[in-house]
Amino acid sequence: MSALTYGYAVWAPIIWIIATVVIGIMVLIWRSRGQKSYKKGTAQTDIFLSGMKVPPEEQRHVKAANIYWGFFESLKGLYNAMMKPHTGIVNDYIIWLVAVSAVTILILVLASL
Amino acid sequence: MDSLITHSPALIVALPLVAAFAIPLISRAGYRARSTFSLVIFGLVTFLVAVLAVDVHSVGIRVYTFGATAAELALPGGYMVPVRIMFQVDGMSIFMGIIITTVTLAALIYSLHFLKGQTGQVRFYSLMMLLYTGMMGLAFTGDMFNLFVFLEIASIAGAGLAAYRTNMADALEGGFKYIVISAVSALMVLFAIGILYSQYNVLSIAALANYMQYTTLDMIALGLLGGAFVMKLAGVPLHMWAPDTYTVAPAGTTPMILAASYTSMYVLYRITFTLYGVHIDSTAIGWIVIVVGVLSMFIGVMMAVHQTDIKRMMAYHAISQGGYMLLGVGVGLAVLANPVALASYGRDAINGGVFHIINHVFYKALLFMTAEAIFFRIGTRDTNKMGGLARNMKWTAAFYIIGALAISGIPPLNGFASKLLIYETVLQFNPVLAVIAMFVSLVTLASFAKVFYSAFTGPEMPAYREVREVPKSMIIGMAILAACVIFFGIFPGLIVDNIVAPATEALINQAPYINAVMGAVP
Amino acid sequence: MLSKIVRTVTNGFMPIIIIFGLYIIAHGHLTPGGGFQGGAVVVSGVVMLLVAFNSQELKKSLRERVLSIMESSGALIFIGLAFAGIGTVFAYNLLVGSPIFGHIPPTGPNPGDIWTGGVIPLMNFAVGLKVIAGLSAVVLALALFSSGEEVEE
Amino acid sequence: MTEHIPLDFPFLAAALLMGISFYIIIFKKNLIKLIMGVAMLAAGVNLFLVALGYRAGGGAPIYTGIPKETMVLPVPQALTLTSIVINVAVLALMLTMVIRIYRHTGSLDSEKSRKLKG
Repeated sequence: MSALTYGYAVWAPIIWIIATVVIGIMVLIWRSRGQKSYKKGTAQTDIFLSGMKVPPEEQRHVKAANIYWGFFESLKGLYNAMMKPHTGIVNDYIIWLVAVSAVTILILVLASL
Repeated sequence: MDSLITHSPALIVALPLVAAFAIPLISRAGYRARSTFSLVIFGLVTFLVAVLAVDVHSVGIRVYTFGATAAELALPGGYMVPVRIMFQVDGMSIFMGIIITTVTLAALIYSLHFLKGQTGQVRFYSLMMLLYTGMMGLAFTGDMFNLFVFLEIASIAGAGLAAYRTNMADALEGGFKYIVISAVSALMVLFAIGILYSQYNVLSIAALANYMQYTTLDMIALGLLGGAFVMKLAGVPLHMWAPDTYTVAPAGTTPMILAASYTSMYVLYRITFTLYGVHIDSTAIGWIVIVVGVLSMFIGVMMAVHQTDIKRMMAYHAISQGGYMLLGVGVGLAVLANPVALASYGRDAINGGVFHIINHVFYKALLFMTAEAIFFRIGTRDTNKMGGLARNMKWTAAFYIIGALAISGIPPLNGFASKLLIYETVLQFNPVLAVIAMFVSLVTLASFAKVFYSAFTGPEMPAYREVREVPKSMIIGMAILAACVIFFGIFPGLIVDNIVAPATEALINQAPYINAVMGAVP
Repeated sequence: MLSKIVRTVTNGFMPIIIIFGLYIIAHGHLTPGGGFQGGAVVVSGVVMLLVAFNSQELKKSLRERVLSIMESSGALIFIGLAFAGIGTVFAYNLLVGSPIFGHIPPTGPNPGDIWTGGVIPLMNFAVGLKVIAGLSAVVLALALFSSGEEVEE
Repeated sequence: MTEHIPLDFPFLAAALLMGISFYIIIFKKNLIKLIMGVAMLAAGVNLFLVALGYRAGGGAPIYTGIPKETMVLPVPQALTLTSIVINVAVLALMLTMVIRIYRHTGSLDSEKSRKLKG
């Protein structure tokens, strides 16, 4: 009943959940057999920043604008091109409506010829 | 009970309308009376929708003729064409009805607490009920002109709600953009209706579909209707109003405006599949829909990952997910004339596209509500200023995770089920499109991870040390949707077989819709 | 506020405009017109008052609270009349043949009998009430807005 | 059925009105002018609908005190009236919003008063 059958395959979430739980338990068991040399509260857990002074906690948070900086930097051309039509001017929205309607009508009429 | 079912299509639209105009009078008795009244009326409407859904599922299409001597009497004796205004409820209509009602219920409960201490609460509830009326009317109507009227009702109410926070300039701007694009596209719809009426002298969708000949004028009408409704459903390149409007709409109403967009998508499907039906060049139109869908997916997600405003990011994701729906249905449309391909993957593609509507509305509504919860507590939407909020807003964070995983298509949540259907079928149609769809899903996950990292995790920010969890009514509103997301994820087969498949059948096969009104007349 | 001549003429014309608007509302089911058109005619009188006097003066006599109640009740009467037919079908015209607006007119051109139409004249009145209240509120609010004042909640 | 519709002046006028109003909506940056454009677009569409309602040789569909003749079906007139009513509401809403936008930003220019973009 819960399974989704289509074409030639089946997606059964309940079986998937059971499998995930079993694998998760196995991973936990495997993990518990690991080395236990990690000690809390010693120098082992301190932050090391190339020997520089570590800033206080509030300033260590990476702001949203800095995340994926490299991704945006490498796709600068695409983003510049994409930002150009997103003017935020309401008149431009109507231009697009007129253009898309006209193109659609043109395609429909041409396709019927 | 029988007469209740018979009259339920009219009551579902009329009761919220009564409520919308009664609320200004009842508000004189105070905040509590108004909230109770809204909830009672809406509970009644929800019950009626459930009853009607069961009935439509078991019996089939239901026709309601206003002002006739009997509700089913679509063609009075001696008439060749229907003259009265009609509601026609088939699988697809009730599918939209279920979506709209669930989202509105959650939004109503969510808004109860948010409104305390705000001015203009009377109008907020009135407009909410009017927006619901407009959307349900769009979903149920069987008459082209009524479609225009309900479209305008939904637009006006939606714009009023979007501009509700009139003390903020950006809210007014978002509302103004919404009403301008709505007004212009609704006028284009009216123009197209005029063109159709001029040729066939009828306004009923079923009668128009019966007489449809697909002349050049019909093509122009289809182009105008298509442009207008793609505008309303925010498909690229007509999507630019959506981030502006979704961003500024106040708590609880953003999901409703989102649902209004997908009601427009429903109307687009109704027009292409039912009104034009077998006459259209389905390959050409299918490819137009696919191109709009792929553009929406790609540009929507690439813009979303760039945003720093949390609701704006989610709005762009709404555009991108809308692309998935258009892609799935477009693939089905492109192979509509090819029975072999339709049976092997076309029907499943439409299933996927339609199933994605309900999934997407639920998890995106949930995400918008979490964003509004953050805004409610810290007063900003800028993710650059957030951090460590999960420490104090545990429920919000949990709901955000559910929504984010669902939208990224992580099993076993509901987004995965519909996206899987779309991937598998599109892969058989054209592998390149499937690869694009999967890439978009990946970027979706990345952008939600970005917001989760910057807003919820991290050290406790000194400014937000005193932030508390949002009030109970907001949590209940979010919990309803989160429960739906998880339930739909675990039992996708149940939903697809009982709700989505009848909707797909209603789209593919236009004959029952026509015959319900025109009778056996060929 | 304009000169005394203008104000006096406005006051004199106002009843005539209201009567004309009500005439259009009442004959909505016979001749072109109806609730919206008649209501708009009445509101054109309100606009005239707005021009002759200023918006602050008019605000004293047209309370926003009263207008809101009028508007809501107009809409509620309209939907209520539609609901009244639900014994048969929603919006069924149940007054046809009854003593109230119940005459059935002959088909084709006729001299016009106001006592026809069933619920339609009543609905016209309800719409008229709503339009008079709603449009007055709109023009008043716009006038108050542009003079820099907020509308009371 | 199309041959019953006379292609004459009203349709050209409607097309002209709609063309002008699209020009206004697209190129005029002043928000009040934009609203005027929307109002003109509505007028154009309404004119189109009313013009559709006329059939050659048809009389106005009013029963009181007219000579006996063939009447046109009054559906397009009803549509036009409804559309006019709706447009009144839309225009009123737009105008209130523009007044508020002007209060907040001090500008009526759709480019200068813009806060949301990208």
